[in-house]
Amino acid sequence: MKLTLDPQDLAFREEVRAFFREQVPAATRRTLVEGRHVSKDQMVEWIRILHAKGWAVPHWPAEHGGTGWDPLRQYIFLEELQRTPAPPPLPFGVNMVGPVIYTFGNAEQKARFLPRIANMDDWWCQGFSEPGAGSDLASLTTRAVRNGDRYVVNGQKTWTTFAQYANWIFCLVRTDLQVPKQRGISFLLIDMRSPGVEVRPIVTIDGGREINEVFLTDVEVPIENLVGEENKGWDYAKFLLGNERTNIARIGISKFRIDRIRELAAGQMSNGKPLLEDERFLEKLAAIEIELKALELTQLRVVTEEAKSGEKGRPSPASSILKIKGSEIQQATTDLLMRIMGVHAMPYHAEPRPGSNEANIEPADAAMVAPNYFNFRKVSIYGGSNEIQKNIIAKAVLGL
Amino acid sequence: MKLTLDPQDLAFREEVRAFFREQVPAATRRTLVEGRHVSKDQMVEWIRILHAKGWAVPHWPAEHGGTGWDPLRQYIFLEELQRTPAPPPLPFGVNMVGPVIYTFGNAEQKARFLPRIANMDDWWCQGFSEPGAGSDLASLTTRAVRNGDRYVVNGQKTWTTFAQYANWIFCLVRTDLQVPKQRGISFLLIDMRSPGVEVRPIVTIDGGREINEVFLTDVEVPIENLVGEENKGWDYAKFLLGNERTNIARIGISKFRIDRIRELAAGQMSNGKPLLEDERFLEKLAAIEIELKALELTQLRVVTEEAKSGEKGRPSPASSILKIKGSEIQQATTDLLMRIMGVHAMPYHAEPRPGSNEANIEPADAAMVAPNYFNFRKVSIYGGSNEIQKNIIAKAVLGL
Amino acid sequence: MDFDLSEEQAILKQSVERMLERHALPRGGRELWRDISDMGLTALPFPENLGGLGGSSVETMIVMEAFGRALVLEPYVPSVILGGACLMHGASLQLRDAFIPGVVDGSLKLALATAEIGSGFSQTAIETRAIESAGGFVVTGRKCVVLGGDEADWVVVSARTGGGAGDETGVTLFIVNAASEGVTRQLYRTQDNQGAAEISFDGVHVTREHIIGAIGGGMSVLSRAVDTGIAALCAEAVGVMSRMHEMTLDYIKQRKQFGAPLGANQALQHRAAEMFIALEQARSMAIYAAIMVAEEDAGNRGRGIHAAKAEIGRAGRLIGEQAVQLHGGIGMTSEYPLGKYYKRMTMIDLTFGDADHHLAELARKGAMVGLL
Amino acid sequence: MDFDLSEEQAILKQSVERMLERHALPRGGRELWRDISDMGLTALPFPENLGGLGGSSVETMIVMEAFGRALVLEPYVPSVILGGACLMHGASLQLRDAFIPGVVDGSLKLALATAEIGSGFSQTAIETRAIESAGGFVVTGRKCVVLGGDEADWVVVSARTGGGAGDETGVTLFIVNAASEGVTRQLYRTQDNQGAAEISFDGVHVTREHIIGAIGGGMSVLSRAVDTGIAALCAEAVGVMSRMHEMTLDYIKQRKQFGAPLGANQALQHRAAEMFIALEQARSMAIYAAIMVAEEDAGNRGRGIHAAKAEIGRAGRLIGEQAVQLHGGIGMTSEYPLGKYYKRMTMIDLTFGDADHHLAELARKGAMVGLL
Repeated sequence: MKLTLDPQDLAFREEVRAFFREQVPAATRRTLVEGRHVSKDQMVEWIRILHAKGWAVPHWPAEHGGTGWDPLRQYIFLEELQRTPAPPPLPFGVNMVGPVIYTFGNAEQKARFLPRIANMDDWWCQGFSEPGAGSDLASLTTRAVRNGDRYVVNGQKTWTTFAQYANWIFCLVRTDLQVPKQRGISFLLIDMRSPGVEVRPIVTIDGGREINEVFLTDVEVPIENLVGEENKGWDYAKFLLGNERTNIARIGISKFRIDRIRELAAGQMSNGKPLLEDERFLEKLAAIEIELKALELTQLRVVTEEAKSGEKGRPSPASSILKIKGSEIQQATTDLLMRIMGVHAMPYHAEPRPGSNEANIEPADAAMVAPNYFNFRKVSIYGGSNEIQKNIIAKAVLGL
Repeated sequence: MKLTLDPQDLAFREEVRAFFREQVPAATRRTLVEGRHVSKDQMVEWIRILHAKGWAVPHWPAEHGGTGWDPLRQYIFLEELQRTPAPPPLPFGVNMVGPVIYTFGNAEQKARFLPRIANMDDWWCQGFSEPGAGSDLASLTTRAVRNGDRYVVNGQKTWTTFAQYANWIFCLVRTDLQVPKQRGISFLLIDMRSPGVEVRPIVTIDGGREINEVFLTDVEVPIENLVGEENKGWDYAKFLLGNERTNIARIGISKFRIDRIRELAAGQMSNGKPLLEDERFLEKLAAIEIELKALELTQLRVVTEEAKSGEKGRPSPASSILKIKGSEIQQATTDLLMRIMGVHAMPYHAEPRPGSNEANIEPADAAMVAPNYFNFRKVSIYGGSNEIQKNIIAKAVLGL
Repeated sequence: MDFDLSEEQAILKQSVERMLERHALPRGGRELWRDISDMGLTALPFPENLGGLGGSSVETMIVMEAFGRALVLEPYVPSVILGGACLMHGASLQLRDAFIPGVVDGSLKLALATAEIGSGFSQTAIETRAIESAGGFVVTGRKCVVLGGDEADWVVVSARTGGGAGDETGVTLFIVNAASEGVTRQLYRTQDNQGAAEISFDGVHVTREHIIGAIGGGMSVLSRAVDTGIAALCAEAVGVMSRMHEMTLDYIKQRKQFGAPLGANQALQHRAAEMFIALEQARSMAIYAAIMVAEEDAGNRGRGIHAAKAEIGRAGRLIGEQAVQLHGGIGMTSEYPLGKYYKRMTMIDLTFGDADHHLAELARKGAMVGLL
Repeated sequence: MDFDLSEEQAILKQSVERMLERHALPRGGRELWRDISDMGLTALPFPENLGGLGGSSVETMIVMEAFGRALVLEPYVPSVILGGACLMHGASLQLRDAFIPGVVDGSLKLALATAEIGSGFSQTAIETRAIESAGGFVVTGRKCVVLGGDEADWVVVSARTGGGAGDETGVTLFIVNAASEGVTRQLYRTQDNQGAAEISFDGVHVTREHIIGAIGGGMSVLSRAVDTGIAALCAEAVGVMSRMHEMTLDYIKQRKQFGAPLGANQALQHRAAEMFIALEQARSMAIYAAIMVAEEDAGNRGRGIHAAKAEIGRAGRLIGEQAVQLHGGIGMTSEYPLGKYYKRMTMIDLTFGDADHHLAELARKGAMVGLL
């Protein structure tokens, strides 16, 4: 056992920390600190800074631009990035479709798509979920019918994050109706500018516009956009969903938010003194910090085991712990952040209209605390709800 | 709506309160305050005091010694009794087998058993549970075979509370193996002094000797000890188990224990001042008190509805709430009581050996706090575990 | 003792529910306010000799639960409950005669302005000051999140006339015309779409006749008004929670996944049962609030209200969060009505102090010893 | 970074486990102590130049987890961990030479006597006094719940030589022969069957040579010893919890009700998953305790230990209570081994302060800002 980081890893952490401190554009960092959404331009600008450094796709194979870092360094990198805070690379390109393409795609697809993902020339979104298929993803009904050198796709995808910014979508589509549901699914890459693709926003309860419905009506997709083999899409999807879980605990984001909680609590008064000196408040904070510290060590145990076993991208089923506890902590921090601000969390701060000179509602720091609290209810729902995760632990880990 | 007690009910409460204050033997009250078990003699003495007042079986029909109180007064009576604290009448006689006998028994059985229950001439215990049948009570296997004017009974009962004191046991026994399990069960009254009845204590984790195994080996039971009809025992058992739930919330006991918590917290020091003045302690106490106040009103809503509908003894399925919350509060209070005493809860205070002049371990008030905490884990298990109660709510109330 | 509605109460409940059904979600706007007034609900808590209906805290509870179920956004609590309580329990006869008829017929709207930046949930840690001046006082300060403050004609505002921040004495209540010189309002909607405002008082002149309660003794009126408002919010919250619970049951019964309704999962069944238990406990505590708000002893009343608000906040959070969780993605969308109820519940928790605040206050005051 | 056992550590773990298997539950008694000593475990945390094995906090963690899984009742923590830490971190060279060899070979047992009636979980709110006298001090006071105090040959006792109740300074540690004149012991077993004693010191004379640490500066030694003891208890608790979790899984897989294993109930599956999560989080915090206990900065070390003990207590309570609940009646019986683990876990929580105490202390010290 070596329970602390090696000097080389400590030095690596200093290096990435310094890089983030110096290179994250101030306005972008400020946007994240205040709990607002970064714009498309901010995101692209930042990813290109990362890419220039060679750090846009650290976990990819070296020949496609990866860094060769072991899982521990990948984890340190992401944690520091989140904690800065800096915008995390969009998972749809770098963690989802990218690895599917370099693992199952053909040479042309690799050459065509991978460099554009790394430099964010393309913005990818994910076309998996459908209105009728929630956790039971394989019951999807979007159809793709082969017609010469194209597929004709009809159906509807939903919960599609940032589809409004995307120019590409990777979709699971049904190509065979005659076989059990998992066996008739294919993995298609679809240009969002194709005729018949329509994006409609879904406004969430926090007033945010992150997610969308995507309607596909007689969309023609060239067969060269099929990844791997027809009807093998479910295998690629499972591979992809396995990757999705690697950074699910979001330790760095929670660390950042705890910093933010301290910052705001220092400025809020309670019974004549700053909230940050109130022992009851500190107890609530400490209870979260303890869980987070435990989760950080749990995460490091998973990561170092992964590094040893060499089974990159195939986290143990125990990583469901990371999802459950990680989401609980994220929800606890957004909740506490809202409660710090008390009644000041109540006003809805509408986006200022262009050209408006309306004053902010004070304190401005309170603007996003309630929307963030509402928005973060999603983290225990998406990517396999916490109930699904407990099913996984019960069956795969505990043998029940 | 009339949200407070009528003057007549308030007067009634004062009357029973005064009676308990004056009539509960001081040593018996002290035994309960300290969380110890009352002895058989103390129990019988107290029930005879109650019986002399005409209050031993208040909920029974008037012809068998009942008081004619409505459910609200019965509730007030029991709550005050528990809060005093005084020993609650043993349920096995007055709430279980008594009502079964006056509802389904024949005239001889009524005349023979009911007066002796009211005066505690008999000590009854319950022979329902078996080692192989937990929550699934109807899968019991104790057999009773008719042989002339007697049944010959073989089998084993378990979790039998106070069997060591009892001279009678009421049992569910299987009299027909050929029918579905609920339809071959009969309800037998068995004299514990019969040859073939053997009682073995089960020591619980708190070191207590409340429960027992009862072995029945070729026990001969006269057929006049069959209640109602042969093979109809399951109906009587369901009736009985419905009655068992009426006072399941134990509001009065929890109120008493909160009084006791305050009493002991006043004497324990924390950071140089009495724990009772420590706001963090008071917050924990207040959180329990709030739940208890809510539960008291929930209980009163159930009780007054029962009083109106006239459906005595058939509480609504929502009474599962009373069981779940009542047990949670009982467990929270025994836990808090233990934590007040801190390290002093750790010594195991063995019962003093007869003639021993060994000194008590100080503080003596701490003697039973850990055993009581351990012992009270049972309240979320017995009488239908809290998991079973949630199943009942989901199905019977929520229609899931 | 009887927890069933009387015949009159049952009729009240039915009429309110029927009236509300005629309005679509979100339930707000001029016409709804007219219907609320026409039905006499604005007259409900006032005594008959002042044109009111003489309703007790029980009638308020019945109406507020219906408002909660229907998600009414109109400023009934700010104007009728909070403004009304200030007038009833502290105002001079002249002020009552001047204001109550307008509140009763709905033509006049009031609001209560107490919170400030830096006051937390305290009513006494305020910096707004009123300085004596010819024939009255001059009020200067800034009030935050004045619910109903956007439409209010008159605003009851708390200001220090003596003592220091946190002192119980030295707080005075003034009723100020929102159109007075020196009053500026920044209007907005809250997260749950109620109308509200930040209100600045910049040397606003108020006559002595517009003081509610004693000079320096405003806290007794204010705490009673706030207690009354909290009791009403508790009942509203029960309406909100009961709808969230119903919607969740409907959803998990009907929505299928892996070939079976979601509600076939025992884990979700138990969650629904836990929500049901929380709902019934909250309902009991809303009843308790209706009992305790009528207590004359301010200490006992306050502790009872703390207990109720703490339980309501706790239950509301559990039910709201689990309702969203059990709905999954659809519960996160603004189009589906659940989210509106969830946001309303969250805002009720934050109004006049959240569950943690009230639990801490109750502890500070010795917890519940000796309470009914 | 590497959380796997090294080869030597794996061998240590295996040997300890094998040795313990040779003893039946409950695992206590003279023979077990001899085996523990013969294996060198009593030598483990001491440096090699004093006859020890030079084990770090990691080796202690490995041994203690095995002790927890096997439910060892022998006074290893009181004598080797607590007594040893007092000697190592505060005693003069003479005292070390005099005592460590006996502790190392198991022939000498120590105990640490700090708690008193009225001290709560505080180490400084003590009333035992030591007054200077010819050539030493005279100690008078009464110590409660001295774990291992029944068999201890020598007792390290904290007493005030200056300052008032609650002061950090003015506490002095003395090592006292349990057979001294004026020492009386009331022996008993704890709820979880450990040996313990109440120990009274009635004018007990102790020489200056038997002071551990500086006069009036005992708290720095004591807090380090207690932190070391807590880290060991955290590891033991993980062993206890892991056995309770395993027993529960075995039981619900095998026990049938209504024609199916209990474990087929999704509600119980989720409960078991929640217990598993708590166990893994607790395991992580036992590792954290092993990291932090080696910190030289007393403030950071203390906060790290507070965090670990709080998490362990919380997880242990959840796992213990739910293990009993999922077992049903059988879990309540003293014959079935689960209850013994549950009681051990509960007592670990109460030893040196329960989860609530450590959370409050951590908060008082500013929570976890700046900790590794």
